[in-house]
Amino acid sequence: MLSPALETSAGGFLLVLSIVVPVAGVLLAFALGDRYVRLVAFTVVPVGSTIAAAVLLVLPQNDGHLAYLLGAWPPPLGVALRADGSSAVMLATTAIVICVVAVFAASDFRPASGNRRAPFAFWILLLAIWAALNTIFVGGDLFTLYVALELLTFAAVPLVSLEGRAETLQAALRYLLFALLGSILYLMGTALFYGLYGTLDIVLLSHRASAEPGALIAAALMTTGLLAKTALFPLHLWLPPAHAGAPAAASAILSGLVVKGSFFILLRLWFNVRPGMSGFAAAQFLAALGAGAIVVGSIVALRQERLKLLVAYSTLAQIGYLFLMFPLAFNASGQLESGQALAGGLLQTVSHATAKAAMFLAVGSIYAGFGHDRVTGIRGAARALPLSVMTFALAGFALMGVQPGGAALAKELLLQETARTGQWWWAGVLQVGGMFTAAYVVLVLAHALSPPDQPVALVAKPPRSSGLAALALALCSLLLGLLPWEPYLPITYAAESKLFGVEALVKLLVTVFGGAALAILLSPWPHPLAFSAAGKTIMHLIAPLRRTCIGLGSLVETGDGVLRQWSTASISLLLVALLLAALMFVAN
Amino acid sequence: MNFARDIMTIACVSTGAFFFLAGTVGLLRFPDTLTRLHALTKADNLGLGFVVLGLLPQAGGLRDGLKLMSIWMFALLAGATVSQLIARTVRRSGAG
Amino acid sequence: MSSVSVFGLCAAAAVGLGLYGLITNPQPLRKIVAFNLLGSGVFLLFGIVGRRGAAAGVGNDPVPQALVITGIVVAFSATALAIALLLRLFHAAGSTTLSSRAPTSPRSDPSGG
Amino acid sequence: MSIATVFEVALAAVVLGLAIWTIAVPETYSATVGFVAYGLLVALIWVRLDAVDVALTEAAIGGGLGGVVLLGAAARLRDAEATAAERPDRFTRLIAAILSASIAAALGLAILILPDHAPTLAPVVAANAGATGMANPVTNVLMAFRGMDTMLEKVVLLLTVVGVWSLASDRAWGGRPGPHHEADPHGVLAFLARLLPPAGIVVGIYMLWTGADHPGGAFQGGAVLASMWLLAIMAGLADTPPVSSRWLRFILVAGPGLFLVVGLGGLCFGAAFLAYPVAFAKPLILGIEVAMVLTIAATLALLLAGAPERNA
Repeated sequence: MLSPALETSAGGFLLVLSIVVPVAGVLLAFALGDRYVRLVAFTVVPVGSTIAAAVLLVLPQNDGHLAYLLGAWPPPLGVALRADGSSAVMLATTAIVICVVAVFAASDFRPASGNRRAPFAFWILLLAIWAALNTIFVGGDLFTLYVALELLTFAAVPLVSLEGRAETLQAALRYLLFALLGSILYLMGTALFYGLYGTLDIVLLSHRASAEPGALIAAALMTTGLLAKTALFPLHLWLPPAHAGAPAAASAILSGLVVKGSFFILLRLWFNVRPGMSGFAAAQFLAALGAGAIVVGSIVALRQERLKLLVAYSTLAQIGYLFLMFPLAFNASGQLESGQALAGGLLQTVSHATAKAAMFLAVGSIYAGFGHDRVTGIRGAARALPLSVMTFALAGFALMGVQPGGAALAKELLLQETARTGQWWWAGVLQVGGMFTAAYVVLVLAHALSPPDQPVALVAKPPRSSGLAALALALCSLLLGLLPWEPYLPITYAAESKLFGVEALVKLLVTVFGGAALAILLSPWPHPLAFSAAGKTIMHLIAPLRRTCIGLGSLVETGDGVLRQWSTASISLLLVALLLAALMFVAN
Repeated sequence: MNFARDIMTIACVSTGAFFFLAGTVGLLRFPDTLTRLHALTKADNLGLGFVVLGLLPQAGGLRDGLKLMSIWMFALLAGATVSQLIARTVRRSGAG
Repeated sequence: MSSVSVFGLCAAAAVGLGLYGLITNPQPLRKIVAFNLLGSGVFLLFGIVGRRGAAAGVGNDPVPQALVITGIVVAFSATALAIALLLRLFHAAGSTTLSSRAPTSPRSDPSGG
Repeated sequence: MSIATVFEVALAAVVLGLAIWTIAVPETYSATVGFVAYGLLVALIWVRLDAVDVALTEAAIGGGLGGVVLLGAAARLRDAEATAAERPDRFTRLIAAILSASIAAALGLAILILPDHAPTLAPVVAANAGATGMANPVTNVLMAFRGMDTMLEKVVLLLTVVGVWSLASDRAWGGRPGPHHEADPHGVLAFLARLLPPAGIVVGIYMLWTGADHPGGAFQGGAVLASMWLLAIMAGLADTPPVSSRWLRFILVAGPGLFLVVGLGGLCFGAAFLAYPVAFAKPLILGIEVAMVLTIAATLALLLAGAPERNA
């Protein structure tokens, strides 16, 4: 919950600093010029991280709330910054990911003569993304959040096309246009909210807003706009090419952090602005889209030959996972409650942010080492690039829900909520989602661990510091379940204690074996298993089944291709908006 | 006195509007670029001139009057330059 | 009908037209124009909301006006960035199509550009 | 129906007609021309809505400079029109039309059923105008009450410059943006470019200055200054500076930079971040606006010029 108080709290200035420091970094880096951008970035990163840590420390002492009135003007006239437990967690996550990516990118984006353009853009955009995300996490006003959202988009788009190849330019343009469509829908809702209630302050709106038709239309439009920016299936046309086309460090930021920005605003909108008016049906709809994302994203991921695209599609699936918590968060009186389900969703977000960033970094190193990133061509990677493969493995384990990862804890929390609310079907989706994640992790590892036909000759050796940074991030994701979350998120010990035990181990084994089976059945590439005698027999036995599954997979891939056409995607966007509005009307 | 001012305003602005109408009809109906340009600049110069002249009696003071006059002057200047440029392009490309 | 209703419906219609253009026009440049149309419709919404809130001797609530001014500048930035991307894409690829063929194919040139 | 309503209905009809033309006309160039005309008429609607500040911004930036960007691109992309012809089939267009119309209808409905007692912040803004010493309520909102949005939006502008520049080829990095304009030094354009800028600069500064108490301000003034600079560049009298130029970089960060410094001053010595001490509020805000008008002018002009293309 956000602080209801309309006054600055002690320590509130930290919220200002969390925005101002990266902004100052952007301005300074731009003014000082190409040679000093990296230096500025490396000065700002520790300062910004200290501020995030300070927010974490100060927040529990203030009953879990921080607030700051900008210009000392109270809302609705002025703009307030507010932080609650979820803001603090996201601030810290962002700081960690940015730190790691900065270390990873230090050598790739070293300003050198003849190569100044990319470093100049990269470091400034990195800092700008940080500023935008922090503004999103602590912004208390819907229009300030809009400006921050645009800042985020304008910083993210040039990262996609940093390499200047035609296909990345195309990906960047698609991303920009679709994101603009999303933000315009968001802005429409903002206008209606102001017209209805005369304020855009989140806390004031939560007191004033009621389920009248205008507010429902506004909410539907804003939700849809944010879904487009978060790339929830079927509004994902821009994500795979954009995330796969960017340089590794940029992909890590785009996949790990940028999509979480619009998702966080969505949480604010649903849980803080209007907890009572969303309606159960609309939440089910969102979760259904999420389930669609898990199935389609995972199946298409398994069919990708390029690792980067595989990881990008896995992001698509994981975004779907984030939406499963919406129907689980309703309490008995039909209100969205900022309780355990929300905590599970946020934990899922944090876990994905760290794990997926680490994964993209690992894939980037593999790409740099092999000179390509074809799944079928990375045999022997485990011996040639042990650090990167280990990073990929650990990040993958964290994602699929291996203890004590954040995803495991999140899954446990959400499963408890499905039991509490009696929505067993989402429990099934949660389990299947874990299995699909296991599938593409196992697939990649099987290829990377199998011995090469001929000795691997690396094109380039990625610097050790980069590899270690990525590994640290993966480890961080895998240890999230051990952290003390109580001061920030409503998580009970009951969930944590269930993490270890025979039951949990059985669940894990089911997930991994299920994943392996899915990988064998759905991946069209020659399987490494097939080269041993026993493997050949097994493959022979299941050949007809595998053919059917692969046929099904190619059908899904074709469908995905249709959905990713511009006109289909934008029609889906309007359809989602109208459906959401209709569902909300029915509920109220 | 007020009445006389209003009469002048109505007369001048109406005349200005007529020139705009004529210019627009010319722009749409004339056969080639140069004659269209001719119609357009007439409308700009005379039509806007009359409108400004008509508004002058309604201006609050000398400052507002000067602002109105300078708007007309700038429009004249820009219009003259642009039509020169267009005409030259037309002559060079021989599209006549 | 009051001026608020007239311009309100006008704004809604501009939004509809902009959406239609954004979806159906094949050229990216036309999409950008349509986006601008859409944006101006949304800004007009703010203007209508502000006009309804005229009070205290001010003909239009200054807060939505300020939001729109910010919004117009952001929309202009978006247009400029999109156009720059488009021109660069045309320069690099010789066409400006947005259809998705390229991304799923394996890359032929591993060194990048 | 009063005569004012007749005028408003006619204005709305013409605006909609232009909007339809802009979407439906086959040639891209005509569409952009239609959009510029549309933008100017929308500015008239803003005047009718009694929002002159917005009208100026819309005319200067929305329809004006935005139109110039689109027109320039349309001219450069004329050859590309044929290559991108993948027009969706009739069925898709029909669905798109139905859905767009539904969204428009929902929006129109939402506007028509807004509450009779419209909420407003106008009285609060007016009551607090004394804190800044400026009479233009919009400037007060932009610079004081919602100063954070304005500062972040300046960063958005700067990032757009970074984004546009990042599209340069590695070879052209550090060079001058945009194509070089050769014009007859004795031609009519050069004549205009010598005659107009002095007056234009005065107008731009006037718009900034008058923005404290009357409609106007840094955006509108900045747009006028930017167009004067562009005029000189197009006439060949000036050239875009190389992107590595130190003073250019300085001007581009001056506006948000000063905003940030003043804001931090408020954090350290005053009431809050972005709070102005009452005694110095007006000079401080005007100081920020002067820096901002330079930044806005340079940014807008550079965004129009595009990515670096030529070596300095």
